[in-house]
Amino acid sequence: MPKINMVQAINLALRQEMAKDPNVIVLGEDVGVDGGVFRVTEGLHEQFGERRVIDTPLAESGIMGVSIGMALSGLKPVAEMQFDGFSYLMIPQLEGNASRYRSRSQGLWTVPLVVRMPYGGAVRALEHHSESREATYATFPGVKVVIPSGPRNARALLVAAIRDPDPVVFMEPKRVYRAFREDVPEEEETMEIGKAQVVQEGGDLTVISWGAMSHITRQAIDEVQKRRGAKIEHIDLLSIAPMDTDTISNSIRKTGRCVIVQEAPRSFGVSSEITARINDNVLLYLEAPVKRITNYDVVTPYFGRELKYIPDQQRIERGIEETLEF
Amino acid sequence: MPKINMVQAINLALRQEMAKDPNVIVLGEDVGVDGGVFRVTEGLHEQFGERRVIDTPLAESGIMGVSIGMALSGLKPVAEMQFDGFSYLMIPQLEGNASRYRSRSQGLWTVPLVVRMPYGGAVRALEHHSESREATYATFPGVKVVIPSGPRNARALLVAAIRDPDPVVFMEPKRVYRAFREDVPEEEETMEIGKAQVVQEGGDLTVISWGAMSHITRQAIDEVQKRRGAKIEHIDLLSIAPMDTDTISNSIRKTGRCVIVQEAPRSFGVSSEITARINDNVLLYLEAPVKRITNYDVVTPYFGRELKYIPDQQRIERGIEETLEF
Amino acid sequence: MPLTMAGEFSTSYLQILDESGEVDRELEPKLSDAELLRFYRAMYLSREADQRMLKMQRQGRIGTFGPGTGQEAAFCGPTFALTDKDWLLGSFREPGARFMRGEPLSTALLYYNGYEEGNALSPDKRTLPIAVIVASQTLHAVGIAYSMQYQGQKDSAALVFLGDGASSQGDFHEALNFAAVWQAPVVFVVQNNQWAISVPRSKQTHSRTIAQKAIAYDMPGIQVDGNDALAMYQATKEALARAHSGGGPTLIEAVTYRLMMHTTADDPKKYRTEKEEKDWWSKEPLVRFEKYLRDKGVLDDKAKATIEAETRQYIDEEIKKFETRTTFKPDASFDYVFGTTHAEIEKQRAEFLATLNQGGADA
Amino acid sequence: MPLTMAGEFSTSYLQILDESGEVDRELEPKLSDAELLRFYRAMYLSREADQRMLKMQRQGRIGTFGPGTGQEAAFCGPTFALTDKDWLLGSFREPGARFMRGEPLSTALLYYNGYEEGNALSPDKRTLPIAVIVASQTLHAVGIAYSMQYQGQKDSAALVFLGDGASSQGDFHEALNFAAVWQAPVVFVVQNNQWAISVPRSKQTHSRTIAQKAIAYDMPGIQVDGNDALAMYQATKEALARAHSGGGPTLIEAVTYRLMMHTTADDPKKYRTEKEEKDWWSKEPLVRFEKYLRDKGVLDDKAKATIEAETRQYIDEEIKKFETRTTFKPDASFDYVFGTTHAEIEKQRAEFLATLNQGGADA
Ligand SMILES: Cc1ncc(C[n+]2csc(CCOP(=O)(O)OP(=O)(O)O)c2C)c(N)n1
Ligand SMILES: Cc1ncc(C[n+]2csc(CCOP(=O)(O)OP(=O)(O)O)c2C)c(N)n1
Ligand SMILES: [Mg+2]
Ligand SMILES: [Mg+2]
Repeated sequence: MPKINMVQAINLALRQEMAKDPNVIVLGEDVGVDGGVFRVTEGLHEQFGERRVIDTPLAESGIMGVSIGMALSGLKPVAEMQFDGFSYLMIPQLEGNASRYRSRSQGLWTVPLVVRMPYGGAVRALEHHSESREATYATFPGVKVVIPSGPRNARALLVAAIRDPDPVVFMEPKRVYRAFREDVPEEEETMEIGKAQVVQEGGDLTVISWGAMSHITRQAIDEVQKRRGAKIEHIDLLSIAPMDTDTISNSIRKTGRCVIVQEAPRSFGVSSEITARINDNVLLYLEAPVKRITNYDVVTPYFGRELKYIPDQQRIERGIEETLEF
Repeated sequence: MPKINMVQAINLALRQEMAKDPNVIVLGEDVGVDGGVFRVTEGLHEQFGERRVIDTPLAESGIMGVSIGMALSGLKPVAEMQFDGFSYLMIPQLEGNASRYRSRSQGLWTVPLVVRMPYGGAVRALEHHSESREATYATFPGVKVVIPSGPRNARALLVAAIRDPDPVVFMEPKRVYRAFREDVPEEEETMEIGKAQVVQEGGDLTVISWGAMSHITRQAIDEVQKRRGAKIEHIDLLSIAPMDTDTISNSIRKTGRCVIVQEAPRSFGVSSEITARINDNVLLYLEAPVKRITNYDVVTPYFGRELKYIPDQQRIERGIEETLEF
Repeated sequence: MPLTMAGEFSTSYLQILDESGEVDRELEPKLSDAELLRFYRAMYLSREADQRMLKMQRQGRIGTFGPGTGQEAAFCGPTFALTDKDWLLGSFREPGARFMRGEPLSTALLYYNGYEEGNALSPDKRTLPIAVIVASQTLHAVGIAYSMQYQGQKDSAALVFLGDGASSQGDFHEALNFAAVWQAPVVFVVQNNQWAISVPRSKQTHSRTIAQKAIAYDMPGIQVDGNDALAMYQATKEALARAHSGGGPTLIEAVTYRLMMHTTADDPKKYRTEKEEKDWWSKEPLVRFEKYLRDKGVLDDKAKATIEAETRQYIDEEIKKFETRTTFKPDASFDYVFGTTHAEIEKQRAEFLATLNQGGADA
Repeated sequence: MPLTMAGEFSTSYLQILDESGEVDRELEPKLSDAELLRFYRAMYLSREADQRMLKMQRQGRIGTFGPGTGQEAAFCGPTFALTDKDWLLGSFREPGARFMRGEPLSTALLYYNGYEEGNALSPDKRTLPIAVIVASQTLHAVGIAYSMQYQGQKDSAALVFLGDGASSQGDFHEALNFAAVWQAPVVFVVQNNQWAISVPRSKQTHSRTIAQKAIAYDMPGIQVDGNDALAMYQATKEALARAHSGGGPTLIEAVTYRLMMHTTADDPKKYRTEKEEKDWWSKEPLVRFEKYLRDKGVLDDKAKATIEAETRQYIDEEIKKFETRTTFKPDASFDYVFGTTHAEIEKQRAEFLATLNQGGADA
């Protein structure tokens, strides 16, 4: 199996799905000739032509709106938002139409599309290029929100998203794009949307993370395990909506302790939702409050300060240790 | 004190603030000659003229964008979104600009504006006129989200919102608009944004509600108290963001039991955030899991079905009793 | 070259059947008697359905709706020009157009009574459900048009209706721009009925015509008498022919008037004069079309009476069908959140059903 | 009236100083020698600052930025026409314009080094911070223009820059529409530099000119040689005069070219030819303006050398200032979420500061 990074893995998923299904279409700003500002769609334009890999005008609501029309009429658009910071322009079309057509028409009309976007911070970018707003998208029923954490699950989840019958917001942690490589098989591989992955089993404490936080969390866990000999279970959430409550509940039943690592501000984020579900389902198993290691409720600072705000390995280690000791 | 309904109370707040401060400007679709589709701005056009009460073109992003410009240059715009279902069109301007100018410029530039909108269900309306998406707005740091529950607090909070230095999303539960009357003083009255109100004290259990749910929750509490003689504390949240954690925590410390009533779908809503804050601050005081009485994670049904989905008095009573008995 | 010309443009206006019902012979479209009658019936049904629905709304038998009265030519004309290979997208003020595409009145009534089951037109009819968010549907039309182009369905174009108010939305601009760049087979029909609820056309946009907005995209644009059924048909026919032959999109402005309230929740007395309404009643589309048909010998009193009776009968039957419907599955909303099954949704469904059984939530 | 004319429109093109530096005497604006030199210096500083910032970016001393090289006339010309009662709003490709409005280079460098402290221009300068979300600022300009009108500040208009790509956004349409309906004193300057990152003008919109988009709003629109400093100045001057005297908004299209990369993260070789770039280098704005000044006797080798030296010195000093700055308050983000104090934010601030002290988060 070749070792590739997340950019290459996503490219592989797109290339293979496009080769397989002529209805799969890629569109967005600079996705064609340029191959995308992060080079995620590189080579697709040459291979599949400009009818299938479309450099659109600069209008995110437009991109989403035409994608909905394409999806309603038999195509499978994979739209790119150049950055999640500009993706809010498509919320009205997502909320108002993509998420509703199935329910509106009792299943007669559906909108199978994927909207990919790089998201998250720590890449020394300009304003609007560093937020982590997965929770905003998760407030819309009828929308699936998927976040891979590494090359292999990015490839498998994107294939699943393209084949999924519903609109999927696919958020790619840009900090991970070229951060590390993994073995990714050439042969088809998919993962089920709506399922979390237990990346490591353990009985003493559960750590839940997603996106760019998963890699760093993994390192923090290794460190604490080495230091303390504790057995820590690590869950990579992967699907924000629908969320896999059962995997979380089962883990808490076993460990009784939970740490959640979230790149986004603390309030109204995914960690709030996970905590609420733990309350609803397994509160009585808890031996300590759920520990939420998060960013703060501030407007995302420019890059000069941002690393001070995003959870880092030390904060995660400390959070795990405090919760083990509670 | 005259007894007036919420529509009249909001109108009173607007009228008095406009009379007091010539920089206060009202704008939106049909807010002028027509007096608003709910008659909230009735009479303002006649009294203050078309330069201060502006019938805008039909474009929500436009309304928000020009309001930001007005706020940046000394005016105090109070913009109306005709329904929250169309308000998502202004999210890009709210998220990208209104919420950020203060932080972006380290306080040099600020955007003091109010964006009012009717929201919520149970009024037999067409699609897009029944959602309860306060949590979506609460995911944006820098934005205040305020929800009154009755005529008196609507008036007082709107006055506070107009005088507030920050962008305030003011969500008016349209089900309450004409549902009941309250004594509302002619004289100025304001309430602090960011504070919840303990509308009734009690030691056995805490119930938290906001918006249209508060009235119905109040009735459920009365019923359960009558039936059981329990003493129930009722908190009306009023501010969704920033949220008043302390009032909630203090109450839980006292009661150890909590029920939250939420009109919105269960996941990624305000009740998740409250539950998470209870976890963070007062988990060890809990004698039962927090009970969340909510809508479900479905696309808001058309009005033929919607009443089956929104929490009603019976569900709330049952939830309170189960939590008392836990 | 100091101050020179960078471009010259013009916008034209089409009328075939004037206010008094006189036809321009040169421009008159060639339609058979049967076609003309079908056309007339469609407009007549739309008008009659409005009247009956208005009564039903006042009696609480259906919820809010927006009547199309006065605009029958503007929405039936373009629809009459479509084939069933073309797509139709609308907003909420084209009742007759939806009937022409095969939607039974009973289904429309279900929609206005708060049931998603009222959006039941099969996708093979190529007619999308009502779009409430104004202008949002214009982009869907462009996407569909792209699909047709991509799939080589040369006979298929997308026609999309919107209002003058909707033309202020950013989505409308983005749709026109995408359509022009892609030369997509799509026809935009703006029903300029002079009002967006209480906001008059003059406060909506500063341009003399809405048709001239096409110039911003170097797209053909034409202003049409929207109360002239023949002109609306003809303008659309030409736009569709262009679209089908690879000639790209067209913008049509239908100059018409909303003769009734915005919706049943609205009171036009608050913002416009009865005189204005009366003036426009004198230009309304049905009378004029009827005169044309009578002049042409296609319609006489007897034929008219038959149409009236048949229409009434159809409406009666459909209302009966609507009112004797069986009840609907309460938990349908759980079926259609996603196309896949998820544990959390199913858990909530069980909770919902249990609550219903406990007698909560007006079971 | 069957097929008649509903409107005729045209768009004109202005050039005063042609590619070879020849001036049209009739159209030549009356500027004093001192003014002309100030104008030239502004353009020259912008060009030089780009060069130095590029080096700094490559050395990791600042982050990503988008050079303005080649467009100096397009953004300095309009800015030169403003008074300090007018407002300026831009996107991110008008460095020289911001300097003209009083922004020190050291401040700009702070911005590009990831500090909000780089947006430090005092509001009384009436120049807004850089707007990254393309076209979003066009609506703010209209709101500000409305304020000026409302407050009776007759000498104040708002000028807003955007790119050709930004013209595809819905917000641009909404801004033009609001501005025209309100006859607001605002001037829209589209810097049509032929590219939006890798997307050429021809894929961005189908219209021959961007200026003609004004027709959609019955607004004056003009296409200008955007590499001609005099024409850009003059066109803006006239638009401002109209705005100041209640004549409403204007759309100006500046036909120019982005001679360098989109931003330092971009590689134009991927999508355009070096020949195209070379062709546009031959039309660039500084050379031609310099020739005009020399022909006019306003500039000679000695004066040029002085400008060069002074500019270099200014840039050196500003870079030094930037690099010897004191460090910034780490918890500033907590100060500026809201203008009021809230318990939860303060609690989190305490947690943040405690974490910093524990040595977490690259303290
Ligand atoms: C985006 C959006 N904003 C607001 C509304 C509320 N609304 C419904 S119809 C309407 C007026 C529409 O005017 P126009 O487009 O001219 O269509 P008409 O009603 O005249 O047919 C408004 C404001 C809406 N449906 N969508
Ligand atoms: C709404 C939005 N979408 C995407 C981007 C990312 N982006 C930054 S600049 C740019 C191209 C802008 O082109 P144009 O408006 O022509 O300005 P130019 O860069 O040529 O000066 C893009 C796509 C953005 N800043 N804002
Ligand atoms: Mg209208
Ligand atoms: Mg450009």
